[in-house]
Amino acid sequence: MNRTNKILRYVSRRLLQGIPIILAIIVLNFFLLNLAEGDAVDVLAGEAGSATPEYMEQLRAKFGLDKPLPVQLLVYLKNVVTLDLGYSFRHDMPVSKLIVDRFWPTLLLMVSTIILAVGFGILLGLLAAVSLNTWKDAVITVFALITYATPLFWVGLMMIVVFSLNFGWFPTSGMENIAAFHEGFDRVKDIAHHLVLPTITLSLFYLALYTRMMRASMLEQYGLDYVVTARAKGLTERRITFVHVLRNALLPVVTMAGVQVGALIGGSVIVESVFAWPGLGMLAFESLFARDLNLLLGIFLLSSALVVAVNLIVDVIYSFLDPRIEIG
Amino acid sequence: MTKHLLSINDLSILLPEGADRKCAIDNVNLTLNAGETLCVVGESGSGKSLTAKAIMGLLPAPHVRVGSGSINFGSEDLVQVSYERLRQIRGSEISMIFQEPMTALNPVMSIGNQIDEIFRYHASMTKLERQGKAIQLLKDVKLPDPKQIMNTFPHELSGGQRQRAMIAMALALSPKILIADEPTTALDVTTQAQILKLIKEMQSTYNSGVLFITHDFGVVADIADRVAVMQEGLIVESGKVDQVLNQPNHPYTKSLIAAVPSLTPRAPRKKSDESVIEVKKLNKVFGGEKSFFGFGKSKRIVNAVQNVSLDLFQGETLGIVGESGSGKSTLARCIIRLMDYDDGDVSIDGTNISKMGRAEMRPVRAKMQMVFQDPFASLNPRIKIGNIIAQGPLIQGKSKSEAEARARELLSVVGLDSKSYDRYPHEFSGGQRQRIGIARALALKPEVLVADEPVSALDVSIQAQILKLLDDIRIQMNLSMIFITHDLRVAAQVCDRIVVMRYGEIVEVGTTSEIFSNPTHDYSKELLNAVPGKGWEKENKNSASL
Amino acid sequence: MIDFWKRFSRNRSAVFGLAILLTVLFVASIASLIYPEDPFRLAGKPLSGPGLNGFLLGSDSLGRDVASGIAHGAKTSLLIGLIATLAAVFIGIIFGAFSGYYGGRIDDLLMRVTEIFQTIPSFVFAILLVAIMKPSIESIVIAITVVSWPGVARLVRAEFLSLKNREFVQACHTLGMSDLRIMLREILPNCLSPIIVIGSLMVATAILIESGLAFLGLGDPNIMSWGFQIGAGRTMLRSAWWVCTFPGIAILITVLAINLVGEGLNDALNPRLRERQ
Amino acid sequence: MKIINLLSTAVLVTLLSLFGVAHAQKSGGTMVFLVQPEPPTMAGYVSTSGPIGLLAPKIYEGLFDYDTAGKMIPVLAESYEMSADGKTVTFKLRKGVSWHDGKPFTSADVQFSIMNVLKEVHPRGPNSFKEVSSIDTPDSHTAVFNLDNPAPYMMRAFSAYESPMVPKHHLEGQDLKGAKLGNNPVGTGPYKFVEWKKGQYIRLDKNEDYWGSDGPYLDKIVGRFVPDASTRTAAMENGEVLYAAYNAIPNIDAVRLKERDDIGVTTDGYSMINPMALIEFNTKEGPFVDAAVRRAISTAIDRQFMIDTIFFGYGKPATSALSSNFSATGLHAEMPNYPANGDIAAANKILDDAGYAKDGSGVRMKGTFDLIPYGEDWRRGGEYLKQVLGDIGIQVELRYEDVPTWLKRIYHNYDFEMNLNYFYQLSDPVLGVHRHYGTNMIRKGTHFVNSSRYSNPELDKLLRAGMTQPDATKRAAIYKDIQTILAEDMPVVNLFELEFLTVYNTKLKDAYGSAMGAYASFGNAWLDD
Repeated sequence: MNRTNKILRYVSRRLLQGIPIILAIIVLNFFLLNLAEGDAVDVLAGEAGSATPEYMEQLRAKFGLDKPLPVQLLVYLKNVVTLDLGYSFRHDMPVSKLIVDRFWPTLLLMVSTIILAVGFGILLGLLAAVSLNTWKDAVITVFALITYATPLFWVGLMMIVVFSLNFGWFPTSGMENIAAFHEGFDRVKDIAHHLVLPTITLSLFYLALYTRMMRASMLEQYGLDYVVTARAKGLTERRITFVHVLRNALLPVVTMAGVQVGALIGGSVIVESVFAWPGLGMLAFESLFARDLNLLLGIFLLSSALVVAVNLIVDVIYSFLDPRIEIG
Repeated sequence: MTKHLLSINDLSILLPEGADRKCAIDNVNLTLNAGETLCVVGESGSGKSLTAKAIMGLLPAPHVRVGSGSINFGSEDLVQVSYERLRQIRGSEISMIFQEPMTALNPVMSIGNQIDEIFRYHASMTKLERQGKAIQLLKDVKLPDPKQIMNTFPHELSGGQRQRAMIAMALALSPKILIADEPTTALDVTTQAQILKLIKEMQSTYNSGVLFITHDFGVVADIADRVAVMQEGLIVESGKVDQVLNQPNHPYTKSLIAAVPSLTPRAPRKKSDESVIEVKKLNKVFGGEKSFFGFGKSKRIVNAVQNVSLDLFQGETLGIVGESGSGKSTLARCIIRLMDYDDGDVSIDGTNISKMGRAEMRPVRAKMQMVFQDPFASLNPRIKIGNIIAQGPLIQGKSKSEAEARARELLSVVGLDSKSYDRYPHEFSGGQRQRIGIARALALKPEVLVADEPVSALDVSIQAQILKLLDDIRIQMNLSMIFITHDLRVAAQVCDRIVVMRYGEIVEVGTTSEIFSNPTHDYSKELLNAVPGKGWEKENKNSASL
Repeated sequence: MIDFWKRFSRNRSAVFGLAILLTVLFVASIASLIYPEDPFRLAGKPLSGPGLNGFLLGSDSLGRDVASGIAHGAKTSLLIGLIATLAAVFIGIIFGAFSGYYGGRIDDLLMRVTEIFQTIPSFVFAILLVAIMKPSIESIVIAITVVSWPGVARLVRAEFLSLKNREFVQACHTLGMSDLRIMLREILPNCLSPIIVIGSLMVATAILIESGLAFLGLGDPNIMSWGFQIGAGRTMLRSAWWVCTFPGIAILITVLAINLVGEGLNDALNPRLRERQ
Repeated sequence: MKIINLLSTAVLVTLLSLFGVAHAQKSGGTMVFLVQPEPPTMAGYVSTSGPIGLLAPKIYEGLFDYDTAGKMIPVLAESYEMSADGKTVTFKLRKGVSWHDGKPFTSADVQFSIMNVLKEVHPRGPNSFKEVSSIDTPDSHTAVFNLDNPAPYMMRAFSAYESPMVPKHHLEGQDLKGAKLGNNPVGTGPYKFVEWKKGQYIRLDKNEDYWGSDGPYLDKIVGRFVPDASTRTAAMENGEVLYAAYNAIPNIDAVRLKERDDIGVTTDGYSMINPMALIEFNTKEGPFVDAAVRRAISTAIDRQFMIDTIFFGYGKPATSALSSNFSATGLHAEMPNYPANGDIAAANKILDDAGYAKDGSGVRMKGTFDLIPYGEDWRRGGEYLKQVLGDIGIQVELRYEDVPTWLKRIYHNYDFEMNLNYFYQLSDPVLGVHRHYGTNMIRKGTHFVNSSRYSNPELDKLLRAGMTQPDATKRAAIYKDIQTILAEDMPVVNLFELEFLTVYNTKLKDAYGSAMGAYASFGNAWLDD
């Protein structure tokens, strides 16, 4: 197929374009982190209680932290080129293993949040636009504004108080019931049960953005000529809304979703913290304060690669939604 | 009284409060019969489009609504019928085509689906039947390879093809009435001729009544059986096409018709041999640059201007005519160095300016000024009129008071009140803005004025005034002018010589009268033949000229 | 201006938002008058509920007045939002303007840089910046700026791209106007409306980011802000709800108000919407 | 030759008496407890990091444990004999103990653990075993420690947390820091390491082959990581976790939860830790080089207020450089300049007398005050202290940086003026207090030592004497002198003795009977439902 070929070529070109960006991010963060006082050895020694300077020097030599910065960077980059993300100073484990362990929970939370936020955002935005200037519109608009303006951790803590403690519907935190160690389908159910509150909390913030965007987008589309044409063709308002306007109105929302995914990866630090969700955000947070350079760079590498990939996927989806966009 | 297909009786449409007048249309009466084409003609704001929309119940509610009157279609009054009934009528018994087919079609739905919808909502047919019918329709409107077209999206078609698809859609269920709202305004002249022909053919096939909204008397002459002329919401005159066009009664009709430029070229003027601008082998290619990191896709290459050479003689008006995409605007922008070109030379007063840097160019700039097409886009909305005009002299080193004096003087030259000095552009009408644009260009006392479609966005009566103004100042200031237009009527009245362009190349150069009376190139002939109202013109050799 | 106010005031919720915002500004400006003491001052019995022991909104665990903190914090929070936004808008305009106006390689280069900052997970990056610069008002402002400017740059670039080919800009070229002047005097004023709208929303976002950073313990320990109050009170949410609830509400209504005003500005300034009404 | 023989029956009696009535222990169940924060590794032999302490002693064991009265409980050693000169200690090791991988535990493991591991890489090991020159292993169940000098304090450092016994066959010849054992611990303890889900939990399962005659009773114990304090409280309330030590539940919530029937709160189990909140001063440069200023600061602080408002009543105002917990051994003495409720007037007078005049806005001097980056409580402390210092004319800016920056600033660059901190004084001043004041403890780059760079030859002499003096009365006299000097020079202002809280679900029984508290093995813990 010509189109498939074109898309493949486009994808590989975009991925190539992403590489210098990701490298730049690594180099930038490498130097930023080295600007900071203290290194991983200081933290380890500090936590350990005490350690002799000689022992700390040994550790630095072992981690390669005694070499000049450019050398450290080159060694790191060389390893990255061979897809070796190095060793976490703090965890004594390969970075790739640590990250992969945290990647799936991150992805799970991210995907469920996006689905919930985008799905409901579209629904509410559509409803608000269709019932423009009625009480429904007002309620949805106010709801969206309030969820946007409420600090995330506040919502999270309140969710726990109300739904875990008062109603007992959901567990307070974590990803699975670790007293039970479920297997198979029970485990899936258990994880889904744990996923509910963090997903709702995180998606409430983004839900507001999508709702407002969808509403505005719908209204804008309603004003366009092709809607008049559709009416002149004698189509029902239902079809005009759901077939003609909806699809066009979705386009900017899809673009926005692509941009938000990037923000989501980092933005979930607070939700991960509140719900003890084992995601990359918290890992990054912890490794920053532990000066676990390799680990933090690894997370930056993975998450920026993820952003590049998601943006690419969004663009490909976009090209299917909007035939005007030609890929390749 | 014979039974009309459609009769509009005493129809008034109310505008929202705060609008400049109470009624968009006031007490309008119109009738339309089967097989007949009724042209409603008028300038912008005359209410002609709203009349058409009112028939379909497509007024932008709730702001604009029918105040009184009736629209009788068969035994029903379209003002009173239920929404559901109106919906049934739309698309099946009365259908409509619009001015801009690009925006009137849903950009993300295939042509096939957009036609298919009509059948799905108005007729019970199987999928296969619907498909067959749709392909047949596309064939009827003479679209090439209809099966293929079914799967294409609007942006993949040319303007003319899109309008054909629109027409196919409108005619899908053999409507009794076809309403065409300026269907050819956005199209090139040759395409326009084809679409008009198609509408005529379709009409005779289906015996529909056609309500045709237009501002162009040429088009009226070509297509109408009867004409209604509208002015500010009122029908000032109506009648058979011959009668209205050739023996108009109402002064407004008369003035409109008088303002239509004649196709007969103006009297040739004394020609100077002194060349002001000399263009040699100019080439301009769009696209093809590589991006910074070399990863970017190489863009499609368009040869916008190819190997163009021409001279502009002192005191003459050189017309550059061509359809959209012919490269005429690009050429003009290259000549005055608004765009860099790939190779070739441009000389002004014998000085080659093609290699000049920014600083060197600055004094030269004053010699060549430009008047732009869009009176709304060509003035910075955030700057006062006086400052807009005074800007040029200031930049060229004049003192503040000199620049202001010059600006005030020019305001009166272009016929504007000196109070305009402290106003902002949005307070002016299109024609007034175009005057301001001209004043700005004249502020630097240029030798050459490049006018890029200066009147194509204006109503015909305003157009005549602006053309007259340009002509006056050309004489008054001894200007040489490059005049870019797609409208051969305008070209005939303004230009001394004409350059015909197509696909970035000059196909023919000659004096206006040569080109009009004896075009040599096939394309020039085609262009001339496509000018609407040509027949009417022939009958009225002596019609008003400027 | 009158015209603008007329359009703006047509949106009732925007006027409501503006009223709230003005109230917040008013409280911020008279904070030192109504609460002349240092808001960190121990003012009475710790953990007094709202209305008790002379505390309008209660006191925190050290006996500091929550109401005084909110009044003084309003100044900080708004200032952080405003300065960070102005800085981000400034950088965004420079990047976007040069990128959109000159195009080509300059555009490529500047946009790649912008992409770098858009690709980094922004909140983690903000945390990183604050952490290595030491938590202080300045570092928080810098961090918020660094993660917010790319959005402005993209917007300004898009505006410049569409405006630079407008005929009035071309007319300036024919007059021999310098590029800088064209950018600053001709194009920039014409894209101020969307910049004002995005800027107003960024103020709200900045306040939220500041509170998020404070939640993670990255606030300035010497300056009273809403984020600080929430960070200090969050563990007491269950026992002394007022300590972080009132600052939370302050953030909520301020962000809400700014958003309403932003939407009102959007309606009033966006010509496309205007034409449709 | 003095022989101390601890019979296992006697131990059992002690244990039973500790819990009052003997319960009928039930077997089974999973005990989830909070570990905060997540440990870097589980190498308790290289790090005394708190969270490692919560987990590693369930897997590794020491030679002895200590009951709450401070008595030694035999664990891997059944008994010990000390020679009269105190220079030879012979340990009889328990027989029939095997590592979790099935290999037997022998004296070679003890020798290796002390000489090659603890003395080398353990943070406090080099101190605790400073005098041990060699260990002989006449047979596989006898270990003879040869000491250069008597070291009475060493006998208090044999717990699983302080000195875990590690498997020689897993570590010999390896880089101790990077060994696989760190993430996959193999010990002799009642629980075996099963799984570590980073960011979520560490799971330990019952060691079916445990040497003890009774216990462990629990099938599994799981250490869970929950970063947010409010969520931790919620999880405790919801019964998702059953045990939370070291203030994992904030005091304010603990006070509230205490009222519930199903939740208990205790301050027991921290006597071996002995934490003390304090302010370190830079005595070499900056505004606080004058001891008078430091005395004034100590005088001004309302210690009881800090305890009441920040720690909700848990804690004891410090009255000298030593914790009052050392009263049991007679080492603690009350000192002046430590008013529990603060005395602003007196403090101002000290400063006036020392010639520090207030300027127009009431400021005598300015400075920067660093805060230990270990949580909100310390920020609150800093905020309070800033106000108090302001009252006596000392205007300070608070500085709150992240852990590595702070460590570097205080212990490497000495780029600070005053620093809020807390130290573990541990089970003996030699282990926990000397490091703060001795001239030999001014060690650039070593954490939690003498960062004030306070150096007093007279004090150094006393510290040395206190280390080796075996006689309790004489020793008490030495420490009284030490405390007197420190109350005068005040290189460090002790604030208050922290009382850490343990919050637990009452379902959980017999969680520990050890002085090590949460750092003990949980070998006898069981769940009552």
